[in-house]
Amino acid sequence: MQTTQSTEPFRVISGDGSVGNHQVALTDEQLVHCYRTMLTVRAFDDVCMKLQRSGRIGFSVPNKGVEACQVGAASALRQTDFFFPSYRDFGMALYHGVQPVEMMHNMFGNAKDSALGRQMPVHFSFVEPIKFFSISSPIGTHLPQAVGAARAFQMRGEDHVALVSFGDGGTSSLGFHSALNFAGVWKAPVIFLCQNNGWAISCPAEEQTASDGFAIKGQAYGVPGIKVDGNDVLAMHQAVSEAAERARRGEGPTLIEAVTYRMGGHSTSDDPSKYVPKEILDQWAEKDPVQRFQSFLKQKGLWSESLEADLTREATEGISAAAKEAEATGAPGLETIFSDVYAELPAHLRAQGEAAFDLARRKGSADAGDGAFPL
Amino acid sequence: MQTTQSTEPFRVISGDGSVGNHQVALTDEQLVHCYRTMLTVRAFDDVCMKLQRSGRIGFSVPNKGVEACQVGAASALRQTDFFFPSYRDFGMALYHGVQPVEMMHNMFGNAKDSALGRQMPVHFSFVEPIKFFSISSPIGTHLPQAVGAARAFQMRGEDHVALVSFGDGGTSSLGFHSALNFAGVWKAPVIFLCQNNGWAISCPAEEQTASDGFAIKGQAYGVPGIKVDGNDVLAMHQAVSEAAERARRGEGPTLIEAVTYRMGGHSTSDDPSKYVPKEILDQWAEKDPVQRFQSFLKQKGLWSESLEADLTREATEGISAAAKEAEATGAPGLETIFSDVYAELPAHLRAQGEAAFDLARRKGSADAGDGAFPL
Amino acid sequence: MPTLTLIQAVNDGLKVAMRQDESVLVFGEDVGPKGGVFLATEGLTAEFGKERCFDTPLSEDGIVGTAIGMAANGLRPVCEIQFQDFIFPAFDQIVSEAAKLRYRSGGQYTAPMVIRTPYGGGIRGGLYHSQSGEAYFTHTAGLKVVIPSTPYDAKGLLLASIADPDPVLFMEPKALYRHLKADVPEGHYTVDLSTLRQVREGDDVTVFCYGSMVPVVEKAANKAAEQGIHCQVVDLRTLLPLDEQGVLEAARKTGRVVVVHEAPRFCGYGAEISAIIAENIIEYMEAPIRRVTGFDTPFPNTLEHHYLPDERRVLDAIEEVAKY
Amino acid sequence: MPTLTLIQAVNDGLKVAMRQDESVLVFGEDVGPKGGVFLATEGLTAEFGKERCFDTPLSEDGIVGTAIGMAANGLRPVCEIQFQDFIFPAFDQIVSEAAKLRYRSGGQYTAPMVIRTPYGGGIRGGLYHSQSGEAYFTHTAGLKVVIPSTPYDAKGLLLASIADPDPVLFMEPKALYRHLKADVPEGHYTVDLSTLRQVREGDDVTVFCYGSMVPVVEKAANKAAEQGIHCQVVDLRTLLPLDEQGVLEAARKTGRVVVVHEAPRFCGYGAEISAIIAENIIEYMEAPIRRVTGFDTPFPNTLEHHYLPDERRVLDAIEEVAKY
Ligand SMILES: Cc1ncc(C[n+]2csc(CCOP(=O)(O)OP(=O)(O)O)c2C)c(N)n1
Ligand SMILES: Cc1ncc(C[n+]2csc(CCOP(=O)(O)OP(=O)(O)O)c2C)c(N)n1
Ligand SMILES: [Mg+2]
Ligand SMILES: [Mg+2]
Repeated sequence: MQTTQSTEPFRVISGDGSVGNHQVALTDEQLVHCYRTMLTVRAFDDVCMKLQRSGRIGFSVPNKGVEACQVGAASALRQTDFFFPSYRDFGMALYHGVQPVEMMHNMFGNAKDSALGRQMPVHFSFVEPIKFFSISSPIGTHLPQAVGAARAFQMRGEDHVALVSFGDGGTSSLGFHSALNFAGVWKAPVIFLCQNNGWAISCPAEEQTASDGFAIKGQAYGVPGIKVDGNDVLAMHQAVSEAAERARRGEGPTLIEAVTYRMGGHSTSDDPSKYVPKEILDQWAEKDPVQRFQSFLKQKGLWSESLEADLTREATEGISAAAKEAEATGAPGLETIFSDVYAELPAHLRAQGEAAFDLARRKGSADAGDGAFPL
Repeated sequence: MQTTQSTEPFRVISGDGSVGNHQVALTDEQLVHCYRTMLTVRAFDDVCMKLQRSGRIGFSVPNKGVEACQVGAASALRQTDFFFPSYRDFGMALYHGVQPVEMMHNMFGNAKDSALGRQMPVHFSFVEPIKFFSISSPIGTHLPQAVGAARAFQMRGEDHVALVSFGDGGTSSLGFHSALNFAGVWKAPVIFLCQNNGWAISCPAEEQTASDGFAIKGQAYGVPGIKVDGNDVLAMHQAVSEAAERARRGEGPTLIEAVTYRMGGHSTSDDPSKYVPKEILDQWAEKDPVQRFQSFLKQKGLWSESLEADLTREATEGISAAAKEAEATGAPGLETIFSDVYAELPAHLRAQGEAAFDLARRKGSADAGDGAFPL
Repeated sequence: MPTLTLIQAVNDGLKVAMRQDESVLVFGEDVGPKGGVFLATEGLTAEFGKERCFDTPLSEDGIVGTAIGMAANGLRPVCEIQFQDFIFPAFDQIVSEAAKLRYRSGGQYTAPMVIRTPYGGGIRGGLYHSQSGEAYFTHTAGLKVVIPSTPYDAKGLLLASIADPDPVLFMEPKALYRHLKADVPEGHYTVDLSTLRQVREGDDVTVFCYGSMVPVVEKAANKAAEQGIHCQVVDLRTLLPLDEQGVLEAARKTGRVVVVHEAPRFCGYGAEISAIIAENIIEYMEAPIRRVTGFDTPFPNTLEHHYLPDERRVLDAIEEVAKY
Repeated sequence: MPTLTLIQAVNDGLKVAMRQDESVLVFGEDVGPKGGVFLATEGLTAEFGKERCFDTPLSEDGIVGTAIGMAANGLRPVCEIQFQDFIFPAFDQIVSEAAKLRYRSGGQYTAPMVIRTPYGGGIRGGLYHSQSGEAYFTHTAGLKVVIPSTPYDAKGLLLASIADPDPVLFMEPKALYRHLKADVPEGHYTVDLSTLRQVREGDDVTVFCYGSMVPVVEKAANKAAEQGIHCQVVDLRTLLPLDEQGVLEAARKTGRVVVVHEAPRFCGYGAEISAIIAENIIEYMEAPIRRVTGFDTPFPNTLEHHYLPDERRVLDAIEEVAKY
């Protein structure tokens, strides 16, 4: 079970799309849905990139290259499980039926955003149809939270699991250490999904840690670690399925290292050409997860030109329509600055809110400025 | 090199005191000095325990059972190395020539205490004859500090090392995670000495982590981990020597797990009978490190009744005299509350100090109360 | 009615909450079989089993971080930080996460939980077993900060905190743990958060205080009364959200204010009390607003009785303000 | 004399320090080849090599903790925390360790080091890329806290901080990074810590501010002047240790005070300014001491311009205080 950097990651789909002796656990419908979701992630990315470049939203994070991690993992879990995502995981939400327009409301930070425009773009929060925990910027804090949520399932005797996703950089965080340690001791039903995409902004994975890969870190906590090809939807599906089954059986947590590559910049504020070696980028371009999955679907006889055209159109039109709707939706009202700080509005916040409205009446409203995010 | 809980710890001295084929790297004089230091630690402990029970000092921590870890490790390092100790490590200072009276000044928190009575007892700080870094109560914070100090040696091209000592409980701290990780990446000349004494106050090592022992945790950071019999002075000496040589050669850090047992309570405020199983205590009593080392010295022909009597008297008298002197030394002056906050006294602290003196003149001095430490 | 010490009242409050609500659980370092280093959790593992009261590894980040996840998933965790001085590894989880979860998710996710921790001096604990760090937390919107000073309040405020839908930092004055016994009703009752306690009526000087300083201020007020200076003593007991109107009323009544806390003065909690008064009712003030606090230094050990505000220092300030 | 933006001045200051003193080194997340996410450290790795300017793993605890050890062992580390919002994992190292090392060792060990970090809003960074957390640190004895507001001060205060024998938290107003260019002398010079900067003279109202709020206050003061209200504007620039006498003198001069900061009001830094005045010279005050601050909420995103104190809000407070 234990794997190291030197070990080859677990893989199901070969470069040519064949799966050899591997069993495919997903139905045809599910397989197509995986593909649809990957294309939707790409479409969402493209549209957001354009929106950002034209100054209509402030920020986005590219997912090119890491689509299979999100989608393969999501396909292995149930809607009753609890997702603790990072900012590069919204494919998981899309897979389980969150509507693009709900995400777009967040990208525009408008009045219909579930977070009422309080968070930066890509910091989603959903409770339906899956519990997709409110994404936080500080790296690593959500790991112990996922362990706590898992322990709650355990205490109530429910067989749900928590999945928490984070990056190679995230393994250096404090939350990684306490979460893996507590989960190991508690045998909590949690899956730690480390997406090793090669970079933490400009810090390469080799400078992030001197360990022999990331899966091996589980040993420090008595948590089994496995290394998986993160560009392979079916390998991801199988690894997460097995981890989920272990967890549901009460056998505790698993650490999964998904080996993948961030093909774009860290975010719309980043210029990766300053630090990413072009040769390596080219190598990884050949391992594109969407291409690989397409080859597999072809071999399975599930792919056709018309399917591709339909799914692409569906995705692009869906996302564009979502963007249009979100952009047309107004900004949250001034009062949303003051609500949700506590369950009940305390007197001092009421007073501050009233003063803000009063000032706006007397002296006009504040200026929005341009405020582009530099990172 | 890599060892696990299931692996037997590295040992040199057998139960009967023989060393088989092992080379003994220490001179006879050094061996006797090790023994002297162990007896001095015991004498210090005994005297402090009595002082605490009779209310003359507020607090102490028992070292019974863990003397070999401290002394064996210290014997492997030079006076030019940098020690980052925990509160149960003053044997290292004694070994290198720190005088008991300097320690006693700290136990009484008097005017001659190097920390001017600001810290609790057993929180020593020395710069001569070794750099024995100021002990801090928060667990784990000194680990990254040791790595930083090691990096300074590295940058200046000096071949000194830093040794940082901490407990089984300390491995769960944030400092452990960041320190091991940074040290691994930097190949810093630092030795991580984890004294696994079975307990973190009342939490047994098995509930501290689910990993297969503590040495294995090095794997998460690319840091070699070894497991050593912590009740064996010579095994400790050898393990730390080898780690120091690696570090001096530029080959980076080592994690050493010293397997030992805390024979007393966590501190004078703790009642271990509430949670320590008597059978286990009895088993460990048979592995007493001082006895074991005595048996070895006997086999080597270095021990005699008269040596024992001399060393014991020397230790006991030395410590008692130190206690007497420290007790007779006055408390630090009121002004020491305000000094050393910054290199220079800022105006607001000058004003606060003056007001305190003024009030004492006008209304008398503050009451001392009894203030016994409950932990 | 049983008479209990403050720490017994805390222990009783935990038991009442756990008996009443299955989702309440208690964890932290040494809170299980040992019962906590101050015995606040004594007997809980025995009564409720180690599923509901248990020890954790030595990581405050882990303790608070997992508590947030439990709270977000239907439990009511009451975790303990052994000494407030050791809460800082959990600072990020408290300030960035627990306090901001409701806001950042538009109310979709919340963290109803309590973090209990003993704070303050008086036990010769030196730099790291004595601190009063309330001001590190009261600047954090989304958090509630509660400090009881009597056995009755300790239990009632604790039960209110456990029932509260928002995260509460519950700081217990360790100097008062065994200070005295007082009547504490059996079973369940609550003391509303964000309400002040009038400790003593008086028309000459208003003294604001909380936690361990309350008995010190009471003694000073008694001495002042002997000189004919009658103090109104107010125990703030919920520091955040504070009953600001109540503070203003109490201050306005006498026009002479002293604020007392153990923590260092600079940017301490007392500064906010002064500032609220200076911002809203400065025209009623007939004297400087005096603060009696710990010094702006780390917490010393041997000299802690000089560091801590005592009756002497409080009385001196009361006299000064009264005469002004 | 070259004209530089504030961030260029920081970059220049780092280079000057590193050229002058071999023991100065710079590290943090993405500060190496990328030059930092705001480019404050651009060109350092190229000029000084990756031994002296390098990236670290993603751990603020590790960054500050190792810096303390370096400082205690003869180096002069200048580390970067990418956003002040992400400093909290290092809170324990800063507050418990760096700030207390000199005290607890009787001066045997010290931590002369600088932690640089961008703070504040104005970039649509939402909850976690916008905070002004100065008050979390200014309550900590042993630490120095410095916030420049001009290119000249940024370089001069940074060089003074690097030379300082005590740990300095150097907070850079990211909203002003590229706000304007101004004259900055070449080579080495320092601006003394714990000194105030008189931004503007005036006899009617005194406005205290720092960092990103300085230009906002200047604009408001200009508008006020058009109405005949003349403001004395004071840039505090070293928040700890503060030049308290200087603050009192400036406040006494006009008897009308406004304090402005981005951070939330409750227990914010402004409270201390109010409290110092109310404690020492309340008899000179002719109006309430008004605070204009961020709201007592987390930092929003879409509505950040409503959250941040702007000219409008500052002017309103000035008018109110002037008329009182
Ligand atoms: C505690 C903390 N420190 C720094 C940052 C700034 N930051 C944002 S993303 C990032 C890199 C994360 O890398 P990784 O975990 O590998 O995730 P990836 O972006 O590659 O998916 C950094 C340093 C942060 N958000 N939180
Ligand atoms: C951050 C922090 N949390 C809690 C404590 C309280 N505490 C003091 S010692 C200790 C146990 C330490 O156990 P271990 O690391 O095994 O060292 P040992 O005492 O066994 O030598 C605890 C929990 C502390 N000092 N610091
Ligand atoms: Mg990454
Ligand atoms: Mg231990």
